[in-house]
Amino acid sequence: MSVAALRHRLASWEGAIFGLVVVSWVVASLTVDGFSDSSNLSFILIDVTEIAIMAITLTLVIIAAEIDLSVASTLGLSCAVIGYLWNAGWPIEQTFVVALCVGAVCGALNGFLVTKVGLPSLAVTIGTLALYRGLAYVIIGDKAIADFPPRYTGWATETIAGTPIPYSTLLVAVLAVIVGVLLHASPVGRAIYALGYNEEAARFAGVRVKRIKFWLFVASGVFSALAGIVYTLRFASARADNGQGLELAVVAAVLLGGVSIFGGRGTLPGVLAGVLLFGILRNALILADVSNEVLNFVTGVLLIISVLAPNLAGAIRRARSGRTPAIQATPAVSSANPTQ
Amino acid sequence: GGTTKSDVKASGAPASSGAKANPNAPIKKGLKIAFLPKQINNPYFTIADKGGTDAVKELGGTGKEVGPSDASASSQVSYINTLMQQQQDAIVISANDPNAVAPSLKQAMGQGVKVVTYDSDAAPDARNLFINQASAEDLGRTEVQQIAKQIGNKGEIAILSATPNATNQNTWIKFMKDELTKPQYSGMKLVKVAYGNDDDQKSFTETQGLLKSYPNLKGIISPTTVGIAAAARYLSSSKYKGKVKLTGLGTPNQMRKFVKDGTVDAFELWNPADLGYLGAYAAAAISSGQISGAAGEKFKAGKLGEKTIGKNGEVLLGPPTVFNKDNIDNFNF
Amino acid sequence: MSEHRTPVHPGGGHGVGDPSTLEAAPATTPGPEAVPTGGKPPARRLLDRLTRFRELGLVVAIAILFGATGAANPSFLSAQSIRDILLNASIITLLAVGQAIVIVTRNVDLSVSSITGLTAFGSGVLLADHHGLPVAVVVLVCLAIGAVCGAVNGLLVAYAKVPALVATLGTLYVYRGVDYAIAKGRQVNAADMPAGFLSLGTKQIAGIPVLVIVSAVVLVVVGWVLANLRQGRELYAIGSHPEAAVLAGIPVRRRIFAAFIVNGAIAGLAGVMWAARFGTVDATVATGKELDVIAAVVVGGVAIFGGSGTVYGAALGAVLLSSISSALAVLRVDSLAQNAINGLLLLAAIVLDRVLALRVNATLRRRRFASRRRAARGQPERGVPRPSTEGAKEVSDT
Amino acid sequence: MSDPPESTTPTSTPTLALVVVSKSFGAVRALQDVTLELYGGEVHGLAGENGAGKSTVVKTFAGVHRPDSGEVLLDGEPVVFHGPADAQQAGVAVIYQEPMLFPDLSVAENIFMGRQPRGRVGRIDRRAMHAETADLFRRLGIAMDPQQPARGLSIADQQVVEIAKALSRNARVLIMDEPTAALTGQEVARLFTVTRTLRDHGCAILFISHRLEEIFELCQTVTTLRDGRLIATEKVAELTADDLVHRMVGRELDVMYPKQDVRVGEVAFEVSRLTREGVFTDVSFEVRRGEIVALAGLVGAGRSEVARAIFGVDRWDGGRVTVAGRPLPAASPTAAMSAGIALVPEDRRLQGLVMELSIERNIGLTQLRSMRRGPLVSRRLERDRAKDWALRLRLKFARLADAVGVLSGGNQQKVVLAKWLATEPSVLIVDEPTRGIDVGTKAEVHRLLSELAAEGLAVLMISSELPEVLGMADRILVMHEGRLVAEIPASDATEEKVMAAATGRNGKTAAGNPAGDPAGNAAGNAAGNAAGNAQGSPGSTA
Ligand SMILES: Nc1ncnc2c1ncn2[C@@H]1O[C@H](COP(=O)(O)OP(=O)(O)OP(=O)(O)O)[C@@H](O)[C@H]1O
Ligand SMILES: Nc1ncnc2c1ncn2[C@@H]1O[C@H](COP(=O)(O)OP(=O)(O)OP(=O)(O)O)[C@@H](O)[C@H]1O
Ligand SMILES: [Mg+2]
Ligand SMILES: [Mg+2]
Repeated sequence: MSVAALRHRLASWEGAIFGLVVVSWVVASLTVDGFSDSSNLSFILIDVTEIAIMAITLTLVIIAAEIDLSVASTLGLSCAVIGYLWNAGWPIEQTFVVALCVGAVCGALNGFLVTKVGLPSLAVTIGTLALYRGLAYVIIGDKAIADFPPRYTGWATETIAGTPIPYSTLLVAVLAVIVGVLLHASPVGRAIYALGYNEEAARFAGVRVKRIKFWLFVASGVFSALAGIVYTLRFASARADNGQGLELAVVAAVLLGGVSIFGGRGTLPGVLAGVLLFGILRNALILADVSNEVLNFVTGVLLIISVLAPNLAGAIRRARSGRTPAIQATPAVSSANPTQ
Repeated sequence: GGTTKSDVKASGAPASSGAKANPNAPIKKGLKIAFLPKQINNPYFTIADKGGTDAVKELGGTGKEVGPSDASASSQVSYINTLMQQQQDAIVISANDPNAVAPSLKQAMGQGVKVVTYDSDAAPDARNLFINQASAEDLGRTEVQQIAKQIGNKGEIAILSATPNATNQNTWIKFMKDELTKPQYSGMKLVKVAYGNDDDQKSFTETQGLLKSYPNLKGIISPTTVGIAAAARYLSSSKYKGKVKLTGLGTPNQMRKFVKDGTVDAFELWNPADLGYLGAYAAAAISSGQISGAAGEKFKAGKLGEKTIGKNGEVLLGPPTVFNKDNIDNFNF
Repeated sequence: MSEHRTPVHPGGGHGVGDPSTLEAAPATTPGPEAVPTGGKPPARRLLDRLTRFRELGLVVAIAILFGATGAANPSFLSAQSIRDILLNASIITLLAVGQAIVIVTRNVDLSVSSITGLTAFGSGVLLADHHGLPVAVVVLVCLAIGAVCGAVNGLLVAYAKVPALVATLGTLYVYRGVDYAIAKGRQVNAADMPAGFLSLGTKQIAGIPVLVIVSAVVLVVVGWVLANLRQGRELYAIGSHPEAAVLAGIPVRRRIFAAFIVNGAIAGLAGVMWAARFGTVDATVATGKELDVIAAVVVGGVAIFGGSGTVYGAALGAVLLSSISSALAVLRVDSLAQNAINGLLLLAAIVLDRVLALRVNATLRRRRFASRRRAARGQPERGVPRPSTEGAKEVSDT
Repeated sequence: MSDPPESTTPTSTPTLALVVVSKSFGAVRALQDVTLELYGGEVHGLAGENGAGKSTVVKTFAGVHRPDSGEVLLDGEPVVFHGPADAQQAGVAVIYQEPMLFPDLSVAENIFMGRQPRGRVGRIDRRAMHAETADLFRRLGIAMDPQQPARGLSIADQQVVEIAKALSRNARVLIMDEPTAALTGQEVARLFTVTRTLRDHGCAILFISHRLEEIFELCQTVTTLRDGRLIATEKVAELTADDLVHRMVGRELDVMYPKQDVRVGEVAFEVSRLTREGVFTDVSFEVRRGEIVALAGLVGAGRSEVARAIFGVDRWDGGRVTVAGRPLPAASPTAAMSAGIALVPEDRRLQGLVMELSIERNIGLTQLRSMRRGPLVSRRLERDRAKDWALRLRLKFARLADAVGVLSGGNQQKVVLAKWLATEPSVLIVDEPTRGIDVGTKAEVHRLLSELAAEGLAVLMISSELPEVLGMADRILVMHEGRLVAEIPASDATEEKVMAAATGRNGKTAAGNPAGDPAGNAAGNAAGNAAGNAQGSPGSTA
């Protein structure tokens, strides 16, 4: 990579967020008791597992200029299905398979409504957010199913022998590598970026826009269901309200990672760094006995800064070089109105 | 093939601290005891935890309240982990989900942290003691008795609960239903259990719905402080005021207005500050080795006197107080 | 040419003559049918009706809902019940109206629920701790708090160019954090508030609850402004094509800023109303309501990508959604299934809306095709290929 | 007709002027020390190759850009326009190169946005607004309903609305950036008449066009830019077309229509009875290898739609398409691409390019599969191919990693061509391939098409420019109202014949326009007039 490109990379938000991860790690280690323990590292990593899993596919969905707010409800539905079937005496492995299938169906319904019926994904997934959560209640009602096999719950909470790395982080890493390569180096990834910026032009270039989007939603559903499996095992409890309200945290993590809400821009490593930053701050603040409201506050401020900082940096750079364009020199942003 | 449920044996016995208890051991100085409510900024828990931290201060230790702002099991787990990391001596917790917090609580116990649950229990093997605010059976039955008295043992009643999977609520409701099977209540009929999700507005709307869909409704039991306040508010401004009776669990400050204006005759509650207070004393006792958590052991609980550990490691706070027009001004919480 | 036109530039004297001189153009005068401005052709009228049907559809849906529920349980249609339903809807309607203003500009405000929570608690504390404070003052203070919160959003979005979804997701957390920090676990109960204030939540004028009247007034005022003032139409222009709006000389940033402020102030008002209605307020008031509000706006036919839709639609959407909840409670639907049914109906509403929109589009296409044909016949000179000229040949021969 | 240019006497101070203005975008120096003065009562032409900086001049006048150095003078006084609103306040009306309408609003609101006539309490008087719009349209001879939404208007209609908008402002300065690019003869003629009237009333006008004959016809003075630098400002009357081209390009020009004679091979693709309801009906033709077939017709005849259907972005309702003997499935661009079809679409901003992506990514987008190494995209291959084509098409760019959006219009069009030529298609469909392209590049594109045909490519060219059609095609197909009405071999094609068919005066005309229909006759007359106008104008005879 050339020096200019490197500097460019660093000036970007992804660069900044990696920097922030390091800085917050160092600061927390120095100032917060017990932060730098290896067991604490495991806690941080385990704590963000579900968010990370859902964020991986949500990144792709947002880069494709769509959004999926139903992820947390799909997670809940997946938990409910596992709980119901497990309670009914099914083998645990089969309940996982069914849960993943249910996740796929949830994603497919989102995908169908968005790509075939042509509804805006924000509206659709607000609707399915209520629907999938509601179905979870219909399935297991007010029950809380427990007594999952310790072998599996162990995997969800334990670390790889001799390291502070939890098994669940290994899972996240494997998924991230697969999806990351898909996004950043495969033809489909190229297509996702292109259609995120300009769907029409991508279609005219032979990209199967609808098909790709449909499968992205399916993937998002499957990953959310997977997060549901991890959630069920980690808390050894399957309830209809598992993961309620988590959707905004996942969206926040993805945006924090530098993905543009308008599509087309963002990287997976950036998002993972965003998730990690989220986890570190949360953990350090709790350890330091900072109250929860401050935590929310900090999350919100960080989210705003994540977009504000690059904007301001750009403005300052421009001001320093003495040029102040009356209007930001936006290179002819495609003005196509995405609605019909 | 695969692992099925029958392969997994549930272990129900409460965890015992193993070591032999020494009833005469002094309370250790400088104990670190943390209170982990279901949700912070919840007035009920704020009062309970205040009672708890005051007790810890009395005992010469340091107490604090930490917790999530959303009542979810998953965020409680991160707090358990950090409390373990901070090497607290004891955690006094009200579990959002008895099973979900169990693995981390066990892990904490494995590191020597004592775990006392209050208000809402965790899986018995994941804690040393449970401070029971009132026996579920007592509560469930007395609520039915209360409403029966107010409506003259006749008519339709409904229950306005919190969330569908709140453990304590569901146990109470179970006992209420059981109580209703007794012959003296043959004139009463439980028509519906509604859920207000411990959300003020939802509870309010649910109350409206109840009154509309059951025009002959005579009474409502709301065993949740949020629910009873919302229901009282609706009743007080509607034509049903005084005609449809309401009872349940509420705090005097919340309900004072409605008791005085005649919307509510009587309701009951234990004193949440005492609940926290007892939790703190129990935690201190077990951390100091005075008790091990076995049934029959006794410990001193400050102003509450001596308490005995019952079966399953439960310590009972005592019977709930019934509040009515005559006594409500004596309470301020 | 017309007395309505305001001069575009101050030095009117420099202006180029009246464009009526354009008549000098040696135009073949177009046939009368070529300029369809007079009586509307039937296709047009049908189209108008269909377009208006977007809102009409909601009215019909609401009517069906009431009819069906009322048939199953007549008490649903009693005066008390209708009043309750309208009261329940009034706050979410108010929020939907504010949200629609923002969504029309191709932005969104997720932080409304936190603003409402903040002012609900704020007004509760003010009234509980300062007895004798006039209610009007409290309302003004809350409007101001809401406007300030809205202004922060507006600054971030309009001036700092932070995408609205990101900025307001951030402030959703921030405002809620502030709310928690102020409340410190405190709950303000009905008993702490003056009866005069609480009676706002129950008082009726001519049988209509005061809160409903407040919402209706806000709705009508905002609706009128959006439809009839330049500033209002400019919001639509901005949402329809932001860059073109800049080039058209619209003060885009100022307008977006203003839209957020108004929405913030409305959310602030909603907070006061919340406190008056429910009497019990703590820091968690209205948590999670933002998605309900957006759902209402979308069901109400406001395009999520801006540029089209009305606040009346948004209000009807809010009424529909909250009546669904009330109806489900009355219909004795299993509590556990209510959530799912709610979601299903929400989806059904947007799918239906989409289908109707497609119908309208199809009519539009047919009409345009027809009128193009008509134009092509009536005005044959449109679209004649460009003839070559000497100049071009010169070049080509070089 | 109009007054001869000499009769107008420009005033002594320029109404609006740029004085030694420079403007850079990053490394690109779009303008360097450019001075340009617009006088009341004069139409000032601006000529230059793609990327010469013409639109940048326009945007500087319009207040969109602020100069890095130098100043803008209004009536001789320096002014700073902080935004388009300031410029509009000062009486400057601008027609931008790309139409900028609000799709959700009515045509009338588009025209009057921000200036709607108002009644009491500031309420917009819709009645007056619609009446004024109708009035305006009548004067411009446009048949359009003021209340119809702008969404779905063709590019030509959008341009017409833009023109109406600018004229409605009663501006002192009118700036038009390629207003005629999408227009047809008669519309251009009307625009010119109106422009001259404005000029005679003292308006200062800047006019940009790649069609030099238009500059000769309309302008009194012309300024030439090359690479952001001012080359000359001269009286049009003292200039020949050759002179102007020479100033723009800086070298002698290639032949404009370098059509080579090639041996026509077997049928490359065949369309039979293709129908899309309400759009086109029963279209059948074939194109052979090595052949360039032009598809001519009026705007709205349905040519683009036929192309889109063949390529699969639109669905067809009946008929079939065969490529090299094999039938093509409907509505699948992917299938069309693997069958060897390429489509250069008509709207490059919306359909041709992803403006925010880099040049190399855009060029590579069509060949994602063939650029794989293993399952992944090879960056090396991507870059090499992009570089090859950029050089071959003489693309003007700083770095291949730059976003396409910063390129000038003509260079963007080259990127679109590159991305499709890189797929090595056997059938190339080009829809208005030279719209908004300067003469030099146009000749290059023509040369390229002709070379490709010589190599055996089958080319279907949709064009609204008759000279291009006549100069390049082996065969000319003419569409009228969604039907194919004529096929004319190049050997006996004339403008008159093509126009006759396009306006429906052909013997084979589709039903619905029987012989003797007065409209049909009028069409013929109008077309004749238009041609006469253009040819008879003084500027174009050099
Ligand atoms: N916003 C921008 N950001 C970066 N570069 C720009 C921008 N606008 C224009 N340029 C560059 O400035 C140069 C001049 O562009 P301009 O659009 O003025 O050319 P033009 O003469 O209008 O060309 P055309 O005839 O193709 O429209 C080009 O090299 C272009 O790439
Ligand atoms: N049914 C329709 N409704 C609305 N607009 C239409 C319709 N059909 C075509 N148009 C518009 O009219 C324009 C011209 O139509 P079309 O593309 O079929 O004609 P064309 O012969 O290709 O003309 P051009 O010379 O512009 O390429 C299209 O770009 C499209 O935007
Ligand atoms: Mg240009
Ligand atoms: Mg076309």
